[in-house]
Amino acid sequence: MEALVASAVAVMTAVGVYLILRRQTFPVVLGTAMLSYAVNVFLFATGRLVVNMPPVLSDTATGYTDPLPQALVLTAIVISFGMTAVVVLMALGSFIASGDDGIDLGEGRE
Amino acid sequence: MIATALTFAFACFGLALLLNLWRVVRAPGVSDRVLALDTMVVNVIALLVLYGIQQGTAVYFEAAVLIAMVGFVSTVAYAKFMLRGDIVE
Amino acid sequence: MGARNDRKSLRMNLALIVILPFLGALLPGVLIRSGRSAAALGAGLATALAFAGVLAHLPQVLAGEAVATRIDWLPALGLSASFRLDGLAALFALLILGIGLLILLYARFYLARSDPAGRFFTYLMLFQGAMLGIVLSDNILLLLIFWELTSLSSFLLIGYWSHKPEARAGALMALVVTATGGLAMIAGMLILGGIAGSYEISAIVEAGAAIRGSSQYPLALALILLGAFTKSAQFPFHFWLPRAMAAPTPVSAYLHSATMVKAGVFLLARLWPVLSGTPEWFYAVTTVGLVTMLWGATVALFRTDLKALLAYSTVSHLGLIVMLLGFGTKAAALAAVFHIINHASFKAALFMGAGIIDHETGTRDIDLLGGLRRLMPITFGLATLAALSMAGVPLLNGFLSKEMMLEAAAHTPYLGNVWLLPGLATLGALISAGYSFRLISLTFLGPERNDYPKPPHDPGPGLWLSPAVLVAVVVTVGLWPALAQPLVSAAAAAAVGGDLPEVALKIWHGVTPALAMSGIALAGGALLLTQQRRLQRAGGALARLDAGAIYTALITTAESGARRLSEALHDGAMARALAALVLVAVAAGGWAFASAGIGLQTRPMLAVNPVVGVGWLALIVASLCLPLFHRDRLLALVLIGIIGLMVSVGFVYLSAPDLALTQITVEVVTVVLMLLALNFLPKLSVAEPAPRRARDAVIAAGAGLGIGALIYALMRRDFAAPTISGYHLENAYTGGGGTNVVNVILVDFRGYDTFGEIIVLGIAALVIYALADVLLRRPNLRRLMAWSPDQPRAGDAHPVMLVVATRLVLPVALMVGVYIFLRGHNAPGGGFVAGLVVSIALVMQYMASGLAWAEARQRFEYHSLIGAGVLIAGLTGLGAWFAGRPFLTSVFGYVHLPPLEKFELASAMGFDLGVFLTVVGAVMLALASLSRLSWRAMTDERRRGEGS
Amino acid sequence: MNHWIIAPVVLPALLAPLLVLLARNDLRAQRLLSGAGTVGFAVLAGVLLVQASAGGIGVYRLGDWPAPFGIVLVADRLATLMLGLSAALALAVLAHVIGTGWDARGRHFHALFQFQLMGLAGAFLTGDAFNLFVFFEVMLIASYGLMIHGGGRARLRAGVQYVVMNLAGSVLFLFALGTIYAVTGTLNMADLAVKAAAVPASEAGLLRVGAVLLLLVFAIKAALVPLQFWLPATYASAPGPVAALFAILTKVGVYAILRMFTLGFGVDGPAGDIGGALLLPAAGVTLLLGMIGVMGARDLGQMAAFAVIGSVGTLMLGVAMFTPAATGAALFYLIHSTLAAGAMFLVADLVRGQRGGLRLVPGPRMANHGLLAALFFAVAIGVAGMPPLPGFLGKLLILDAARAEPAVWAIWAAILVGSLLAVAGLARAGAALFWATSDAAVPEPSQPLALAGIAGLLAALVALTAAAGPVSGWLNAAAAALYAPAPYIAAVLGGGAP
Amino acid sequence: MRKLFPHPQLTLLLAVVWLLLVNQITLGSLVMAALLGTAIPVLTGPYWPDRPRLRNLPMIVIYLAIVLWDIVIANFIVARIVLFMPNAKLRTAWVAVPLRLTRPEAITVLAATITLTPGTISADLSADGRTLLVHCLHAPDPEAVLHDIQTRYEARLLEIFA
Amino acid sequence: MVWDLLITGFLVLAGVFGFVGSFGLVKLPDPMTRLHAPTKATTLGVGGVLIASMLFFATKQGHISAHELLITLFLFLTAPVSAHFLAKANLHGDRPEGLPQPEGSEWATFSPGTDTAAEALAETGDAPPLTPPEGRDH
Ligand code: NA
Ligand code: NA
Repeated sequence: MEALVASAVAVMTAVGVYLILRRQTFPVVLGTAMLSYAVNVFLFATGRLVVNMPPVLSDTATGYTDPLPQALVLTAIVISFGMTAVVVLMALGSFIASGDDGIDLGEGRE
Repeated sequence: MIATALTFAFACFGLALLLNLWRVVRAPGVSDRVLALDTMVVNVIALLVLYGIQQGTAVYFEAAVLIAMVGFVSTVAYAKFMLRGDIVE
Repeated sequence: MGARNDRKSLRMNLALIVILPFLGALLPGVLIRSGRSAAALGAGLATALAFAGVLAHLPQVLAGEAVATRIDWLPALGLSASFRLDGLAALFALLILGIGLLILLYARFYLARSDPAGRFFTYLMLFQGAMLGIVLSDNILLLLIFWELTSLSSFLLIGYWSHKPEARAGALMALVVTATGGLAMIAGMLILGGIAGSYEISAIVEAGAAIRGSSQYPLALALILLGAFTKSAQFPFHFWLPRAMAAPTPVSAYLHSATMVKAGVFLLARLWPVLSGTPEWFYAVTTVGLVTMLWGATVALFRTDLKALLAYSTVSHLGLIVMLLGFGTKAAALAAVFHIINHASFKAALFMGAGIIDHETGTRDIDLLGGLRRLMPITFGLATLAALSMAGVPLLNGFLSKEMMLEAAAHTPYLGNVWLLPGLATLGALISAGYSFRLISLTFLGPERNDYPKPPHDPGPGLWLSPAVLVAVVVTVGLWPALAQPLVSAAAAAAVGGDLPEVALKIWHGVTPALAMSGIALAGGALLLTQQRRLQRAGGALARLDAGAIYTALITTAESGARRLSEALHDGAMARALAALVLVAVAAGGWAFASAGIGLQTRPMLAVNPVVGVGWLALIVASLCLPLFHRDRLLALVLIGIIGLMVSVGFVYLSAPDLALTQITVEVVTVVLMLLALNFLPKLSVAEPAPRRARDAVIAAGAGLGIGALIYALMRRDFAAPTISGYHLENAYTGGGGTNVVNVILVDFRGYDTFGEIIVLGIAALVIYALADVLLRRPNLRRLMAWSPDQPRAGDAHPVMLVVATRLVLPVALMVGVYIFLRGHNAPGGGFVAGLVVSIALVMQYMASGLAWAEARQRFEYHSLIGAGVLIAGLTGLGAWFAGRPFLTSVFGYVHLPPLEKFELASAMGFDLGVFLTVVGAVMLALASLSRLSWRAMTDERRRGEGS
Repeated sequence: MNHWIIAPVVLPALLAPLLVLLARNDLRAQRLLSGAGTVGFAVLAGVLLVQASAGGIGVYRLGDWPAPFGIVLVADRLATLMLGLSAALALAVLAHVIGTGWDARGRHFHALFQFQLMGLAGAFLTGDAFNLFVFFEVMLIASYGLMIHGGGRARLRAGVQYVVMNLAGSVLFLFALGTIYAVTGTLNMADLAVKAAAVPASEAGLLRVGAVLLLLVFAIKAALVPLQFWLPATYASAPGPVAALFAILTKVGVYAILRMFTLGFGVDGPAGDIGGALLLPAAGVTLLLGMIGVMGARDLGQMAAFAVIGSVGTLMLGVAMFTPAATGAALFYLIHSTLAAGAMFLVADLVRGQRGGLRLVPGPRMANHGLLAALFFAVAIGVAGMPPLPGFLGKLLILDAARAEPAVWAIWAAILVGSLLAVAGLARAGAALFWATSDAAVPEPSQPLALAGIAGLLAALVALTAAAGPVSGWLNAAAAALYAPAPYIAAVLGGGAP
Repeated sequence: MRKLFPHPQLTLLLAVVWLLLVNQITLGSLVMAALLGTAIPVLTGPYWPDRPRLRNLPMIVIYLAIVLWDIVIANFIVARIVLFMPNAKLRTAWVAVPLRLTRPEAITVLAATITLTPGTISADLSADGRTLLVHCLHAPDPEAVLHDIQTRYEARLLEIFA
Repeated sequence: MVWDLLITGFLVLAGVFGFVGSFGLVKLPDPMTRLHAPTKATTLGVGGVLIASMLFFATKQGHISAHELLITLFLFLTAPVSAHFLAKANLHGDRPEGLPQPEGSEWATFSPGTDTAAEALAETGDAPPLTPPEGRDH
């Protein structure tokens, strides 16, 4: 399982990195979304992997997974959601204001 | 007996998921892929419920409920986008 | 007791003397509305006071005592405001202030009514203060500060007539050259201080032997000399000085006679006991001085602009002084000090004279002048006396110090040759006489002309008074050199650090080699004058040789090189910035890891079942499709949807239901947002060249491998120390009142994080709203209205089935939201997910029935929801203050109302309510803002009849 | 419990939603509330600064949970210094914003401004590594809003880059925090100090990876080469007063490096060498590249932005030595460079307001030309690190502290050459903007408040020069405390609150 | 009373949903169900401008039973086609169903029913809302499909949404 | 035992239909026909799983679980809507040959400016207002 998770994180990271290196805003935004998936899984996995031991206290539970990384990931998800929303709209704004959605600043700026 | 049936169901829905994946990779257009995603969502719900049965816990139901709701919304959103471009108008 | 104090109080504190010019700098600015005279008077008053202050200390100083004062400033550095007035300092201070007074007077009449006189006097006073600071500093760091200040204030002065391009260029050049030297000097001074263990000059002087013996001495010497030479316009850094002549004449007169350029000379004199006496010193300083003297004099011979001629002559005379200091003998040092006074007096007078001529005739070009002796007799008299002094004609002060120079040169072997220095020194004096005679001859002698740009006549006394005073000094000292003896001796004694050979200043020393050399020089000078024409033809090319041009080329190249480098690097290519980050992260991470290594893996792997494998495959395949298919943007979003789904399911499987709920709900809102934006954006990304894609793929693979390996290594081993989350599991129920530990961490243990997080969300919405608002204004609005869909649009904006279905879904979803909210503390869920669920239900209304319809039914303004949410969360946290507990301390309890079951009430729920409201407000505000854009874009479209 | 410590976070955090809730359509009310709030923020910062000066380390346990299990705030000298500096800058910026009417050019300026203050306060005061992330994000997202305030093509495009770069940084931040947590099992900085020191050799490699990634995150914020690419366009395109406020944002990166690498990882710990090894060369190159940018810039906005990079390089040279003396010197320079850069952007904004642009070409003579020229000259002196403003002293302090370094000559050369480039560039800019004017005059805007803001910053710089001795003594004590973290650790992890 | 219960049927539905969600029937959950069942319709009132009046409860039950049965059958039919019929033999067809139903809610229920039942999908509605477009997976006789839809479902819905 | 059989039966049936739904998605020849399989079979498949789950928890763990009903209801409510939309999307992409014409009208998808909800609802007196929401500026 660890290998699966690690390879998934690796692939998502690689895809995210590849996308943020594109030259238009939209794929870059997709790339940041991919990277946040990757990092969320990464952060989650730092609590080590456990199956069927959710961190919900009960008398019958045999053990619990580490709840702290989960809380951290939740915070991270929410924050990256806010950030994504902002960057999406900024990309749109940049497109509307400048007529193309390239991400480079290019020549001839005022 | 139930265990065997569970395994069978797992296998069926797992295969279904693979088929969906195939359709995602090889499809003539986006609408087919959206359909594949929509189907995937439903298959995943089934898998989650199966997993709940297997583990004897109901703790995964909320996830299933939300996935159902959310899968619908995104399918509609994709479709509306294909139709109108503007999903809120 | 009283008497002593009284006497002492008459003597001004040195720090106050230094501050006076700076205070004086404020006056002109304040007084300028009362006219030039008031401004000059204000400045003059401060100068005069400072002058008097120095004079008051003079008896003591001439007696060989030094006056000192010291205020600790930055002890950690060894920087103190230490001032010390010894003979050398007094000599310079009197020159600076005395000539300063004359310059102020002269400038008052020189400046035109249209010149901003307030600024002029302010700059001049700043400069004066900086100069005074240099000469009075007893701490080299303090000296450095004033040193840099002279560079800055002279920049302002030289560029005063800023409308002239040559003034701007000259100011920039002077600043850059002197600043270069200044910066080098900083390093040199730091080395000195390091060896001496103190930055106090007195301490450094004491450590002279140690310094000269240090291995760092040559470096320190080179750096300090660089500072001194640039400031004193020594070859090859002399080129800035002639260009600084673009300044108004009073400035030239001040900077280039008594002050700015003398700062370097002063420094050499100041550090003479520390640095001199070594072969390095001798050859470096003497050679540079000698070359400068000859080169400056030679160029001066060919200049036709009066001020340029004087400027090169200044260069030459500074070379002379520097050369004397380089000799390293006390006699030569004495000569140097004496020549400093003499040069200051005749050169200031000459500059002022040149200014008068320029002022009255409208030109400074000696080719256009001549024959002025009758038209401007006063000027003629003054300038001629000063110029003859410069030529070294007996009975004027220039002669005396030149004699001493020649005498010193005559006794100084150079490179083992006893004739070399005397010969070259005589040559220098000869040329000096030559250009001095030429100046007099071409300006004043010869026939009167009728083509002067302005009819020449002598100016009023306001202009000639100052040079007259200086010429009086020239003559007086020339005739009675003994009058200058005390000051010169005291100064020289201070410079050489102690006892001085008994050298009396007098006109007649008997028949000495120097006398012969002097005679040769004067005769040769006269001969040069007669050979004018021939000389000009031969030397024209030489005169055009200009280090300044090299400098200009250099600086232009540096500037354009800097621009090219900087712009090439910062050309706004995003990918470069990101690639740099990724590559550095991979490389640095690899280095950090490799430099320490890792132990064995300690945790066994979890088993995998086939269905999980399928999920993994789906995730991997969808991810890998993304780089392949991403150009079709809608498809990319669908793929992202699949990845998000699989990640959520993975979270469920790996015991993280809360994460799954959050991930899946956030995901759909994100997709909706992206679709809203994609409506406007191109639906297809541009294709990029294969090499670029391949390169990026390599970078991406590196990053993926790195991160994958890292997380794999982390997962396969245990914590090095017990994790703090054990405490959370133990105390969630007893201390936090909830069984869903993740939620208790979110709203309690780490509620503060969550507080920050909802604020992020709230801000995001505000930013989006504000941005949408900007986009809805001109000029963006015009573009927005001109936008039209880039793909064919189907009919049917609000299909019936969706409208009906979503209206049923809304209340049910709200119910689900409430349910998830309430159970969050004890089971997966909570305010955040609940907020998203409710938002999604509302979004469905927008999608089904449209913005207008949904907004018309909106009960609460989304802004208010955000505000209220953050406030509720914050105030819940603050509530704890009233119980004397920290922010966000929670309370909970179990309520039992008889017929009902026991239920829990926790303050954390109030906090979670805040979270809930913020989330709903933020998500909806963001979506509504985005939707509004397309609404505006489409109303126009509708008017045109719905596309096709 | 000393509630003063949380107050600088809570005040803007509650004021901002109030602004949104009650005053979002009333600019006057916004100004009043925002102004009062910022003054209040400054007062709170002052109180904390005074408290920290007494030498105590204030600890605030949020939610009343013991450290390291809950989140703690820690007010020591360094934190309160940064807080005070932020407050000083914020006051000047706000005066400028109100004085020039920048806040009327878009929505929600004041709410975003207050949130920005909240983010800064939170980042400086927190004693928890993950909470630092959260407040970085608060700070950043508010800065996104401020950065694109008023819109415009160049600003939006640069804004996208700014956001994307920081998103990448946030991802890296989480990778780093995850790694650190996975090794040490803690997030509390003081606890991390204890646990990192005890990390066995078998885990040291992983901890070092976490540390190095964290260093990169902070290096992005600080705009260290080669992570500086985002800064020039961002600062040059942001509204003037916002760029001025951003002068403190780069310093947050510097602060975080100091905090994490003196306390969190410990200079003697298994990850202790990382900061120095990587930072020193990077800082030198940053300094030179920044100043080369100053030398070559085509407009004043760019030039000011490159000057920020250059000053960060100088500052980082001081930090990278990781000795108490060098850190004290760096802190001195930090105060100076923050205020000077802020003032530079504010002056540039006034100039832009009248000239319409900042290209270094002859333009119309401005109405209050002389005054602006004088302000520019003063501020340029500050930015170039020339006397009498305190940058010169700061540089001398750093140069002096570098004596003990093996790379002393390289450090000296970098700083001195950098200064020369800055002087040359700034002088050229001043000459182009204020000396080479055409005669077309521009009507004079009445902006006394904006001028007061700049004057305030300059006054602060002058005061810093005058009080260099005591200030540097204070800073050296702050620096010394960083290298002797035992009291900090004891205050955080020890029993009750002090 | 109307203000408090703008939509009694919805109230009831929501109360049931709540009980399904909390998965228990206790006094507490009943109280909560009642509270929410009351509050949410009031809150969402504006989104329900026009409430369909459902009559004829027995007919609703019959209709549901028929549909449920048809769904099961539909699935067997579709399964057979998918698994065993070669694509070449597939006789797809489009059918335009003229509607007698006018209420949007009724049309929606009909369309949903058609989609869930044998081999048909309601693909579109005409612009005037009077014709439904149905796609048949395998319909050698499209007229029969039309007939089925009209008699089996639409007629009953007409009675329900009177 | 009976319960076990029943649960097993539901599970098997569910598995089969679940598979069929996705198989159809791959096998059927064009986008319109592909729509049929998942909307019916997969929905029923998941329904079967849910019923099995209800039975399982009721009989094995002794607590009546009604969550599943909720999910089932929801899926049955939404699946037709999704299918309807995707069908419209297919139509929009490429108008099929042999499409019948509605009497006196045009299919909404091909009819610019149409708002079937608005028109359908207009008869009941509540058309969505088509005025821009500018007035409600926040
Ligand atoms: Na959270
Ligand atoms: Na708490």
